[in-house]
Amino acid sequence: MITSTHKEGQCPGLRPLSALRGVRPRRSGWVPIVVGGGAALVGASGAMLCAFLISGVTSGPVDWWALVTSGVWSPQQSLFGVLPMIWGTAVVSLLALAVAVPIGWAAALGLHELTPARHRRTLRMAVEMLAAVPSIVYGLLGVVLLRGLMSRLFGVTGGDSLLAAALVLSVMVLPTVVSVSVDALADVPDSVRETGAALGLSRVEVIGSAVFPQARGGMLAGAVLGLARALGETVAVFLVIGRADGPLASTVNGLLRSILQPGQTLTTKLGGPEPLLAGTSGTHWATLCALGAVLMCVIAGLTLLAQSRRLDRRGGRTRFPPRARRHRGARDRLGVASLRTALALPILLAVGIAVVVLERGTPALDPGFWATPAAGASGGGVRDQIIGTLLLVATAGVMAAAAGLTLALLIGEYATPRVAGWMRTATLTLGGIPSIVLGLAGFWFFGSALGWGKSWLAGTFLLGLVATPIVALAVTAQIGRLPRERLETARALGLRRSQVVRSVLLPYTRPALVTGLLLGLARAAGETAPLLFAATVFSGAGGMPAGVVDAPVVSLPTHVFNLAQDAADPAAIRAAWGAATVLIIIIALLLIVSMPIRRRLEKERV
Amino acid sequence: MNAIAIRDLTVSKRSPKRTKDNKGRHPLVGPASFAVPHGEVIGLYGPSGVGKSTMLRALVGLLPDGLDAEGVIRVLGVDVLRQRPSALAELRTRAVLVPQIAVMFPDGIIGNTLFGLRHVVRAPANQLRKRAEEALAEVGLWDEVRDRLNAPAAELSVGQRQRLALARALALDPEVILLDEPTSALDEASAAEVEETLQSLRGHRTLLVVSHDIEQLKRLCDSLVPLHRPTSTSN
Amino acid sequence: MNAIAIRDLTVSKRSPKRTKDNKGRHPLVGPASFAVPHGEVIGLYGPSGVGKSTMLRALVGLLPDGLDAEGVIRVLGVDVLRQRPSALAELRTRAVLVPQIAVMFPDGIIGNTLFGLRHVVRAPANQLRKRAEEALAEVGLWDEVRDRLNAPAAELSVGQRQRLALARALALDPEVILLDEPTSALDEASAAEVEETLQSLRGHRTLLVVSHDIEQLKRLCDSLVPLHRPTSTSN
Amino acid sequence: ACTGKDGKRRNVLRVSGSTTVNPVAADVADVLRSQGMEVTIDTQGGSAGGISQLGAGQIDIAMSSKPLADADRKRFPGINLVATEIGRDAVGIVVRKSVHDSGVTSLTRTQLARIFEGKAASWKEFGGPDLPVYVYDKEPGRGTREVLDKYLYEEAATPPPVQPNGRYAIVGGNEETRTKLRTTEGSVAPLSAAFVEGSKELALVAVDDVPLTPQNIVSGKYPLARPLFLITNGSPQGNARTFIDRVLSAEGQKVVTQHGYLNLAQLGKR
Ligand SMILES: Nc1ncnc2c1ncn2[C@@H]1O[C@H](COP(=O)(O)OP(=O)(O)OP(=O)(O)O)[C@@H](O)[C@H]1O
Ligand SMILES: Nc1ncnc2c1ncn2[C@@H]1O[C@H](COP(=O)(O)OP(=O)(O)OP(=O)(O)O)[C@@H](O)[C@H]1O
Ligand SMILES: [Mg+2]
Ligand SMILES: [Mg+2]
Repeated sequence: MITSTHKEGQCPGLRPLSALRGVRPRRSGWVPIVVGGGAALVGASGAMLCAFLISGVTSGPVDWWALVTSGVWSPQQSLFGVLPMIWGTAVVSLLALAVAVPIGWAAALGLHELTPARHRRTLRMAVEMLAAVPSIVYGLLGVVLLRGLMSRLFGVTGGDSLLAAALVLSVMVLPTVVSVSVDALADVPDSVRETGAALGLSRVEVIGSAVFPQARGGMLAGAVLGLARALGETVAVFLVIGRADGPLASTVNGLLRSILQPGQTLTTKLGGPEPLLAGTSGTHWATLCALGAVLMCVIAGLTLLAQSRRLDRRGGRTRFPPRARRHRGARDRLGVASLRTALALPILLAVGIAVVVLERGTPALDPGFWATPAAGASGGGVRDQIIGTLLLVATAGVMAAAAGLTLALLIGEYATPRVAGWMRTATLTLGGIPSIVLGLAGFWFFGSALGWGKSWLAGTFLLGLVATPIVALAVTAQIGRLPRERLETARALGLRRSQVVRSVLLPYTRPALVTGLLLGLARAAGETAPLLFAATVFSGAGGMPAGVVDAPVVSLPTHVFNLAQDAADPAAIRAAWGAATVLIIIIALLLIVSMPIRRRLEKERV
Repeated sequence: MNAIAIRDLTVSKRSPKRTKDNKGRHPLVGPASFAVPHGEVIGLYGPSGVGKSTMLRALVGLLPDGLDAEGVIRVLGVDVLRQRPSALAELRTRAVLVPQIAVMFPDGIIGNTLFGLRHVVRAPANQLRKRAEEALAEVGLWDEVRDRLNAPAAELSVGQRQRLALARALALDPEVILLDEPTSALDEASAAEVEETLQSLRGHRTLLVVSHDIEQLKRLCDSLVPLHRPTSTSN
Repeated sequence: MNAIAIRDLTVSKRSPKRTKDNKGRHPLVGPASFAVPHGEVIGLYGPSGVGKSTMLRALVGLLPDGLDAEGVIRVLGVDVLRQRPSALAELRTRAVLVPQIAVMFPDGIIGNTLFGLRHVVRAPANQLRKRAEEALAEVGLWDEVRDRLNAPAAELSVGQRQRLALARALALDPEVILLDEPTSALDEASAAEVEETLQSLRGHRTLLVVSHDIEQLKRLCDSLVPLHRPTSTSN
Repeated sequence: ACTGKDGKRRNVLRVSGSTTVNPVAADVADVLRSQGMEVTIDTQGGSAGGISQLGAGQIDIAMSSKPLADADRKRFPGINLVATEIGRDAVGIVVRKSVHDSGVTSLTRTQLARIFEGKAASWKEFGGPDLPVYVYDKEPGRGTREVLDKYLYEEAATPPPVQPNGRYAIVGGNEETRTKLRTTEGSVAPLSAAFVEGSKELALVAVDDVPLTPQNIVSGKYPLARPLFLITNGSPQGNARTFIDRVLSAEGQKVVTQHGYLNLAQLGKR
């Protein structure tokens, strides 16, 4: 009605474009170059790890058959059987997932589907705070709080048990599951919810039948990332699992009972003292490297299983179609209530942990503690440690963002489906490798092969390697959810592949990139093992390194680790909690600062 | 009694900046008042972007985040703007909206047709399936899909999806059906078939049809309601 | 010379089970042969689900995974079925498809209108923007969106989105435009405006229009091409 | 001390190893740093790790809480390991106060062997309450563990593998050990004596009727004492010399006692 007059008045029709047409702009040619560079970096890291393990395994005779069939591990008697460790690994990580995945999924659903948009971000941040707590603190909390509970509830003497380790791990895995799942849910278009609800489905029915099937792929990715996290964790498991070797029980009953007894996982075996006692050649060392190889195989196997089409069907038929039930209203209210409860759980945990940590970490409340350098064994503050940690985390963040993104683009866009499948498995395996192995490999590579001393750069590299798979997998999962029509429309408008990547794929994956980076860096910031071996010292170095390849730094997580290990006097323990609290506060600040950025990124995703 | 009654309904956008309006709101639709008696077919029309779809969403309490409705909406005796979510879900089994864009769930063609049915209607599986197949036939889709009932519904053409969306709503046999451009993607023959089916509901079901095809509305409806742009917007 | 020439084009579905057909294929579209001379407007019609959209996709090399085209397709002299992906991307800047469903990118209204322009045309930002605004006016959307150019495009009504999708294609000023139901979500007035714009392109741009509105096609087109279901399918 | 291949390496003294020695070294290093010396202290891998790194030439001084074994020397044939004792730490056998008060005040070598091999079921066996024995053993490589093994098995080969019975767990650091002892009924563990002081729940038992007292350690009657060493490659030179001299000086020795260890004077070595 009004438009036509307007058209005549101001816009005299569309002129031919010939006047404007020139060379095509913005080839986005840097995209393939960057992807290539990232691929090279990731490939080099993989090669380093493999070279380390292969050179280790071949440095002495390994009896592979006995390794995977025998139940007795005793280096003194040259008996090397890893069955009990494999059992421990399986029990601990699967139990952890069995607890964390249902709760995490339910919490994610409660968070994204039942919470008004304006509260979502705050609640999500509260859950992600759980990721900010460094492993050593989880371990100490487990020692202090969980063991007593275990011994009272199950009559486990001491409370050290596979079950305790699984519970600690499940809390550590929870934020990963929740965060990645929330991203997946955010990608389900609102029209799906609307259509479901318009057909008379109740809230839980909409969630269960309309939303969940579409988010399932991404939520599974969250679970798989959680699995990698569980498999790779060392320090926290260390402190509550008991770490006693023992022959494998032969009866079902015995196996079940072993869950309530101390045990050992592949990771704790590798992270324990043995690698240092074994030297760097001979049967013992070779067998330990073989253990690393076995662990990688276990992870790869679990990954393949989790990726199998059976679990991750993106379309197709629902196998057990739901049936109409009686009392749909009551069921709906019950379902909503339980989802909300599941959401409350991680948030209460986060609050509880914050209270416990703050209570013990009183030194952290003193500004002087933040601003003065450490003195002697346990005096002074943690100024240099803060600077060192920030340096390491920032540089590792840059590396993980670049490498993770390129890896994700390779998997999600450039590789053929078959290659992509293998690359995804490799990435997950990298993510599940215990950081201790990364530390040893880094120590071997930078220290022995390159002849560097301890160096912050090596630390950056190794921490980056810890965070890279998390970023890569979060982003890959999101690329997989990109609506096909969007790609088609972009292509129909004449965009080149690199331009499609630059303008459709990259913007779409930004939320996952941020989530992956936050989760990855939160984990990297709490990581001790790679730093202890390759990058930090207890004292005598500043926060800012004095050089590049031969300049160690000090860092908060390793500081906490050292203080908590053997400190004789109460001052050291106080300092340890103080430093841990500082670390948690820093990561919390990081999360809070990232909130507005995320808000912007997520608003753009519709 | 009226199946649908609307008084002074306005839908407005919550403005985050609290500028435009005295209440920090920006009106999108209305104010509108009309009623649909039981068993009648009413047509709603107006230019693109005037707020027809938004209005239908408001009627069954499905406004997207950020939009608020004010006024009075009564559908089948239920005061929509003052209901708990579970009561609204209950209402939506009796007053079904067929949205303008037909969304397919990641499921087969038959699975999609059964989608609402199997949640809402308690009956043996084979009866439900029979009903779904009949509904597909009613909208003229049966012949096109009978030999690939388990193929992913996402592969259907746009017009096929539109008919499927209609079929799964009809299968529920609701008292009120809100149709948002039910034949916009259909050729004449298919549209005629759909119209015939809708005609057959006249008298015992209440229909509110949004369409830009005035001729079609004239054929189908007992009376027509025009929708106008809210007066306070800039244009 | 012809802008578009198709000979014996069939699109078939790769069957994973290798049953239906001798080659494990299941024909969906065709065989079809027709040509569109430079500067003409041709209409393509056929019942819902016959394969019109699939055909348009095939023309610019955008068939979804699992579908294969056979025969000969030449668009602007390019042999589409035997081209490297980069050459196809180049072709698609000159022969633009406007898909049946208007997809909005997570960006503002103006950002969406600029989407193709920004990537395909090198010119100062303000010139591009001016052009995008003109294109919005051309499809009759300018007045509705001028005061919220940076609002998310996803909030637009279905008809508004459809016009935006047309505008961003027109802004590229391509030699060939493939239109899939360009006015299916529009009321009469808006549709008339769009038709007028399309009319103005006659003579110097080549148009292939798919529509279920035969009257519209008769108004717009120099000649019409019917599309039939492949003979070998069961129905 | 260390000159790298490029010659540009800074003159940094690198110290690493046992966490038991670490507090002493850290305090001394702090003083030296204020005098302009560059020292880094690190505790990667405990005593064994320190010796490995020294052997690999990655550090200048290894901190160790166990004497050098022949095996160590054999592992690094090209290196002349020289250990300087700086003090001594006593390893206590720590049990719960309740167990101690109800009669378990002393354990013999055979009794300890039974306990740490996981063969003892109940404290009744040792004159205590009818409470299961829960063993926290130190992980291999820890100085504490080696002192105990050496006492139980002397130089004779290796300890037999533990009978798994669900009442045996491995611990790492001293703090971890103390916390676990405090919270586990019927537990027993070897632990640095310094850690037991001031703990209401824990008590030390005598070994072969010799209680853990400074006199008994000095006289050598108490069997479970371990010397604390700083180990260098060849006799200490340059910065390493300065560092070790500082630890051996009067102020340095005061630091040793501050951290709960016996210094050389108390041991009668001065
Ligand atoms: N979530 C939203 N936020 C802001 N504005 C919205 C939102 N949803 C719709 N609008 C605006 O409200 C107006 C009405 O939209 P609606 O989809 O109801 O139009 P319609 O009458 O159905 O149009 P059409 O015939 O094109 O489908 C449009 O201008 C649209 O841009
Ligand atoms: N990816 C696919 N896999 C299998 N079948 C498909 C696929 N895409 C389309 N089809 C089928 O091909 C046929 C033609 O679809 P198309 O979308 O081209 O129809 P259309 O003529 O555009 O119909 P409408 O007018 O309804 O839009 C339909 O039967 C459809 O189900
Ligand atoms: Mg609409
Ligand atoms: Mg179509």
